[in-house]
Amino acid sequence: MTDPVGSTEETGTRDVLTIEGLAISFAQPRPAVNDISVSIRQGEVLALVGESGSGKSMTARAVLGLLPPGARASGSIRFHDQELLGLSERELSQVRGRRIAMVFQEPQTALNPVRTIGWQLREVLRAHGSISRRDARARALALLEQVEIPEPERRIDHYPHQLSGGQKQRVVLALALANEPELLLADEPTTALDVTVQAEILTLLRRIRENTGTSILLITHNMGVVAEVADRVVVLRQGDVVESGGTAELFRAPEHAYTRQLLDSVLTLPEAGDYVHSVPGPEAPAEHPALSYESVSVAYGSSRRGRAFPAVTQVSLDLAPGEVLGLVGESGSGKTTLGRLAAGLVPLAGGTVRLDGEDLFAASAARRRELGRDLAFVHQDPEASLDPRMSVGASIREPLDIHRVGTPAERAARVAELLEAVRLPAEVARRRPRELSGGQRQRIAMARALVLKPRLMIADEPTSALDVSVQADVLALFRDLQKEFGFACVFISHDLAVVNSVADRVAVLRHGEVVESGPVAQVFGTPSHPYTQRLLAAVPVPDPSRRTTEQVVEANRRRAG
Amino acid sequence: MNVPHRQAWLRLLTAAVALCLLSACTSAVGEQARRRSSGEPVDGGTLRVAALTDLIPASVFGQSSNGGNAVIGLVYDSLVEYPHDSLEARPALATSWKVAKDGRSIHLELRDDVRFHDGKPFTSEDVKFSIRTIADPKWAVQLQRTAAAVTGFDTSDPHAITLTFDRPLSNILDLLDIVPIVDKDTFSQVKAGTGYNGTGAFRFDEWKPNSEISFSRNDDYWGGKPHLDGVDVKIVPDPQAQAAGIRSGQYDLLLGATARDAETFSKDPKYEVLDFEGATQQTYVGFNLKNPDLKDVRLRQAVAFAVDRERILDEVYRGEGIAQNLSWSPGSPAYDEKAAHHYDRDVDKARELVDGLGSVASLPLQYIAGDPTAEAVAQIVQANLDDVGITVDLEPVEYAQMYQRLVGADYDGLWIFGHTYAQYTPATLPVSAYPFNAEHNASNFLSPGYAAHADQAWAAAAPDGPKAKRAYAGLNADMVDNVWLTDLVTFWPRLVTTSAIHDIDYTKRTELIARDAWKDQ
Amino acid sequence: MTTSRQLTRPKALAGLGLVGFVLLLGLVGPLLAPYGPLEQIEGANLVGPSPSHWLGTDEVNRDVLSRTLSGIRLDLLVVFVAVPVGAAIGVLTGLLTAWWNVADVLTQRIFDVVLAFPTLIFAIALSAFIGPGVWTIAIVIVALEIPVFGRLVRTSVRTVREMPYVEAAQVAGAGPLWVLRRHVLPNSLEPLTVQLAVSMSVAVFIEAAMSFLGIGVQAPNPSLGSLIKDGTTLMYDAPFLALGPLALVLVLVLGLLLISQSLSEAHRD
Amino acid sequence: MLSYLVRRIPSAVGVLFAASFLIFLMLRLIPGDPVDALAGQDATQESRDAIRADLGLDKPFWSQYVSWLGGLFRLDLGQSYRIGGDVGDLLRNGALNTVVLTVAALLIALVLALVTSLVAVIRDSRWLNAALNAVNTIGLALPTFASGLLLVLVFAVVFPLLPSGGTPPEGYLARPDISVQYLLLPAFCLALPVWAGLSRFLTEALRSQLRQPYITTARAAGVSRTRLVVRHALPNALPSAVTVLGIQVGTLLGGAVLVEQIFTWPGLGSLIELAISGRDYPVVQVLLLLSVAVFVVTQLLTDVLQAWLDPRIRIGGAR
Repeated sequence: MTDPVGSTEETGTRDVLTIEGLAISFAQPRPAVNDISVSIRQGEVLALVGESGSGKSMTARAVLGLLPPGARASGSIRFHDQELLGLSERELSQVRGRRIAMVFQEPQTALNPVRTIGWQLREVLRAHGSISRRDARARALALLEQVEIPEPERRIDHYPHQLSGGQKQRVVLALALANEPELLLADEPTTALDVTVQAEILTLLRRIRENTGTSILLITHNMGVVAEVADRVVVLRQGDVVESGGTAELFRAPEHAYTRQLLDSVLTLPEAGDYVHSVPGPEAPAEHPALSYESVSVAYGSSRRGRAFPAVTQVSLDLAPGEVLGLVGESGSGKTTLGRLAAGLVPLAGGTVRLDGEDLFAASAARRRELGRDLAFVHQDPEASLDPRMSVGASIREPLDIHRVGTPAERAARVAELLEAVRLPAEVARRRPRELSGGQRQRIAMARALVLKPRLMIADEPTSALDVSVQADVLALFRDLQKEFGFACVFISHDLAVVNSVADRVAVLRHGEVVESGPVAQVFGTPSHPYTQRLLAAVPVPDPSRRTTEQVVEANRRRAG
Repeated sequence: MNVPHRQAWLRLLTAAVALCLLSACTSAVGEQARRRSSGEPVDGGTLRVAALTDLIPASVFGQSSNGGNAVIGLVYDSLVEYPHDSLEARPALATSWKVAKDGRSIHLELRDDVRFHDGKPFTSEDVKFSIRTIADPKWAVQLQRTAAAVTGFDTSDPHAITLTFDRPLSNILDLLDIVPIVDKDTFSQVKAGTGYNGTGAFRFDEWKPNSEISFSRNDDYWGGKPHLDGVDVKIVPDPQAQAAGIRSGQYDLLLGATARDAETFSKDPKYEVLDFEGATQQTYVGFNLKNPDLKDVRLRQAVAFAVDRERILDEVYRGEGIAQNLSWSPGSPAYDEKAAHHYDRDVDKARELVDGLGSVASLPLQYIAGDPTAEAVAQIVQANLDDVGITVDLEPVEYAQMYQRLVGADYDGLWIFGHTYAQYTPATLPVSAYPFNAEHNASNFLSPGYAAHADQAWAAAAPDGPKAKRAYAGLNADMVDNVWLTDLVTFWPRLVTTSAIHDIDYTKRTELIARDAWKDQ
Repeated sequence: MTTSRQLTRPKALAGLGLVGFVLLLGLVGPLLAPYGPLEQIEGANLVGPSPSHWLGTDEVNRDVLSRTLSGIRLDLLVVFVAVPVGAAIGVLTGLLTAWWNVADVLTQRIFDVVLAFPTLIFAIALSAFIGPGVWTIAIVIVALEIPVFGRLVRTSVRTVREMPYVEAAQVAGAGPLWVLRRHVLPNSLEPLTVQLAVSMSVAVFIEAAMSFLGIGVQAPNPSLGSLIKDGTTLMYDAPFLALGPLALVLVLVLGLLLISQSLSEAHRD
Repeated sequence: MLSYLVRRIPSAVGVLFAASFLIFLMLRLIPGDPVDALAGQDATQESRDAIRADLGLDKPFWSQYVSWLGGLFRLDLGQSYRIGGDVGDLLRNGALNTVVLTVAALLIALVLALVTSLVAVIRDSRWLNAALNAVNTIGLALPTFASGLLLVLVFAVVFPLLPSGGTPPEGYLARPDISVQYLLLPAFCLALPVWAGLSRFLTEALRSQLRQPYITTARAAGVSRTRLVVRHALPNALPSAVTVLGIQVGTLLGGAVLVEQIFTWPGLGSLIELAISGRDYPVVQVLLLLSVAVFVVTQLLTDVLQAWLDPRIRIGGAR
């Protein structure tokens, strides 16, 4: 594929950036870019879509010469008529920021933590020509206004840690826009943000393009985001272009199997007004719920020093045996805290937590350990949830070892059994966690959680670190396991669609309180609380014909104002 | 703030520092190096002295230290003075003196033109106070017994004094040479190290503990205005640093050069090495008789025979000294060549003595920690003793504690240390020096015979008369027979100066004298 | 596992080679030495390097090469015995206090106080207490390493106990001993090995500095530090004396530094 | 930030108190009676008792400790047993010399470390890195006394350019040009390991800062490498470097004992040796406590400096 994709279709506008036959190789073995050709037209939003290892980020970095050390790029990257590949650092710095700017995924770390916002904006302005202090400040204020930061006069002297995640990402955008670039490379600019904030940033991006005519190369894995903002889409897989085309056509009639797979693995939410089927749920309530929160509260910080603030306030929820309860909410909503509370990992400030009717926090340490046999915990981060120094088999076996269940041979058999249950080959038992992929590690974590045949599982964002297609697999596995083993589960996720696909009931949390709970189809289908409605509305829908976020943002703004 | 600006500022600073260092400023080293001349004494200049050990005000008269001795030599005068190489006393603050026939009193005429540095005139009361001070055990002065024997002070004439003793004192002139004449009124400053009011050629200016002691010329000195403007005594505790310092032109005079350094400097025309052969000191091996093994004289004799004094003299003291087992120099009335070499190395004899003892337990040998000379001597002694079947364990002890153990007579077994006082009237050694004091010595050796001989020597009217000589012979025999200690080497101070320094003197008690000294300009 | 892999990097190999070289010299050297370390050779006073005395002889006529070879052993003792002993005690106290909060605050304060003394001042004070000698060096090093390792372990216990895999084990019912043995200790190993190598190089310095100040190894016994000190007191007359031992100290410290650097670099990557 | 500092003070004071007690106790456990050293051979029991009473050693342990602490609060450090005179006076001169030496060394180390690590990171050339790395490692591996003697040998004896030791004869201020020359060798010798350690750390810290996303942000905006390093990475690397420097101050004091000996620099290092060997308790305990105080204050200063350099601590997490 050497033909720049789609470059000749519309001749009216000219190409700003043309990438031809780009290949990137590394000294260390890691996913490389084989052959990518892409071009972007004036004022266009082009989405580069792919899962991890597809080479989408490397392609963007190669444009500005920001490849990691040891990477070698070949092919051609032309900006207008200037070849960018092979430019010296000095020549590149003339292009960077001034003509092509870039925005990164993680706003938490993309800003210099020890400099004020204003300083960082001035610094970027000064990188391309001298400008007086006063002019720089005025321009910085204008930029902050442009990215719609409230109270720019005050914010300009703030440090990054004093801003929220969404505000930080706006500042990062302001930095990128400071020198009026013709092309903006945006690398997963909304991935780390909550859905409602994501919607705002996407709207902002669109508005910037409309106001300034800047071309935007948007890198993302989220088909919903693509559908929301992109004019054209290029799908990448393992360093090659798989398919490309106009957003609407591509979503309507994907040609390539991989594109179809990507679109299929996107989870959807019930549409408003969809038929609300009554969830049968667990019949005949058992004498005790598997887990019950009775007006529990949790405080963070030390109450001794009087600086405690509430993380969870007065939450009451019940979980019947064999039921899956989804906890959803944005960051800081207290959903993770609730999960950890059930595992006894955070101190209780008030209320009662009962496991199978027994007061967890009143139990002795030994009794709690006993209760642990019936409880399992799956952590969000597959990187850290397995001891790097233990073999996978030993990790799965550990709970058996702790409780001295069976003979070594029986334990080994159980490990093999579980590996099979999570659909991994038996030989994986001998490997170390770091030899496995994220999806595999999460399966192992699940296997470990199931080894003692628990009656209750706490799963804290078990799929949020995974690629979409992997996530779909893991969720399918989870559903199967749950059916097979019949455990009750608290399933925590920020992703409404994920919860929708696995949970029987759902509780929506906000600022440590439950705003709404009930059967999934009911809550997501006919949300009664305005917050739930807003959450649902902010989720980008993978359908280019229904771009909804603009209205959500408008609604938000009106409410805030 | 702009980066280019800051860089420029940095560059400017660097340039300024470099310039300052390279050209505009004087070199600290260059400033020290003076050109050489010769001939008549010239006035001016400061003598820069490197001293090994600092003044310790609490024991300035007792324990000798380079710093303390410099204070005594420069600031104070004594009534009479021995030249460093003889026992012929010369007038100092006393113009003449006469010992009574019975040896129980002395009358001294004092100078009437002498004033202390603070202007107070010097009188016979000051003499009385000074001798009384030395007699106070608090100062732990070795001649304390002699001073305490002075019981009567006739101070009716401010410019003459008669001292009467409770017993004949053959070494009274030793005492008068050693006792510095101090001022009663300002004496409280002495112990704090804040003021030293004397009559000497230099005034005490300031003591910075552990760092330096500075002196300036006393223009009203009764012996005539000194040539030097002042003296700066720097405390340089490391001999090697002293050697490096004189080479780099920081010092004019070293009080603590090692024998090896002195040897090196003596071959270099840019330096002079001054030998003060009369101010002898001794290095010895002592035995604490409280140690059950060392109670047996045969073991002590075996040690005395085993040590290789010639080797120690040659290799450690670079041949400048005398290898002998007694302390007297050939010029001393008590010198006996045969006795002094009684214990010349005889390995066979030593082995024989050891064999006669049966088994010998391993013994501790203590020496001054951190003193390379003492350490070398100790290691040679250890090897020598090993050759004859005596095992010793070396045990370094800090100087202050070493001295404390000497005073308290509680060494663990053998020890190596230095002593002096053999350069004075022979009676001074057995009645004063801690290792030899017949009444109470560091070895815990007590013998009526030895005490009697010491007493006879002390009472002898003429230090070199026949009566005295008989007592000396007795003392020598005691020392040879009983060997509570055995000398290794008798040596003398070797001061290293640059060749620009002239007429430096040293007292018998190793006090620095600079009243006639001058420096090439 | 990872540690052994890190040790095969070229930098680590060089370090291991240097340390191994000194180790070998210390173990085998004295057997090959031409003279005894304390043997005084008649007439050979401060002789310069020659075929019969490769590194010359010292002030009391001993062969410096033989003394140097024998002196290595003391440094090896300090490096490979005193440091690990201190480290072991420190690790134990760190584990106990950090996990069970047994006198945690008190122990931390004591550690603070011990670490508050500059090493050498601490050594001087201690030597006044128990007298100079090999034991003093050993005690100083052990006493210093206890808080160093105690703190390190404490920090790493606090980090590891927050890890999800520890939580998973705890939720499954693992007791503290189980977690310490199975998770905390193995996962603290890397910083501990880095610190061990650093502490070992520091120990060589402490030995040398204490011997230099006269509160370490005492005559006539040789150690690298005391040999350097002997050499430096005669620097003008016999500059050759200190060269051999000085080179060995450099080699030993350099080797340990290279090992610790490559371990921590690997740790960081 | 102030409350942050205030919170640290009680533990610092606690350390000081614990240290004062430990020191006081340890010194009294040391074998050897100071009275023996002071009283002469022929001293009577009465005069020994008088000396003991004079020193206050006849009182019970606790009352001695309390009266010593009380004296400290009144800045009365007591009287030296052996050396003689007021301990405060004894210390003043030595303290000045030690402070001048260590501060000079600290400045030299700091400036050299900043310059070398900045140059190394900005240039990032292979041979320069290798050379600096080699110099660094040697600086770390060379014992202080070896480097000190080497410096004396080369710059004072073979090429007599600088004094071999001692303090400036006319004080530090009378002739600053001379003073600098006296200070140069000992301060550099003392600075060498600190410089090596610090520059190594700072280089690493700068390199790891350069791998941070915010640097990529700035780089993508076209900021030049020199500015990236000096203006962006350095302020972020400094807080942790300050911690390392704080630890190095302890090393510096320990090293000062050696350097003072080699360069016959009359500071507290030589005084402490003298005082300990002479069982001069009043001097020793003040010196030991002083070294602990320096450490504690350094820690506090480090924390304050860190807070000042890092707005996340200074301003707190309030949004």
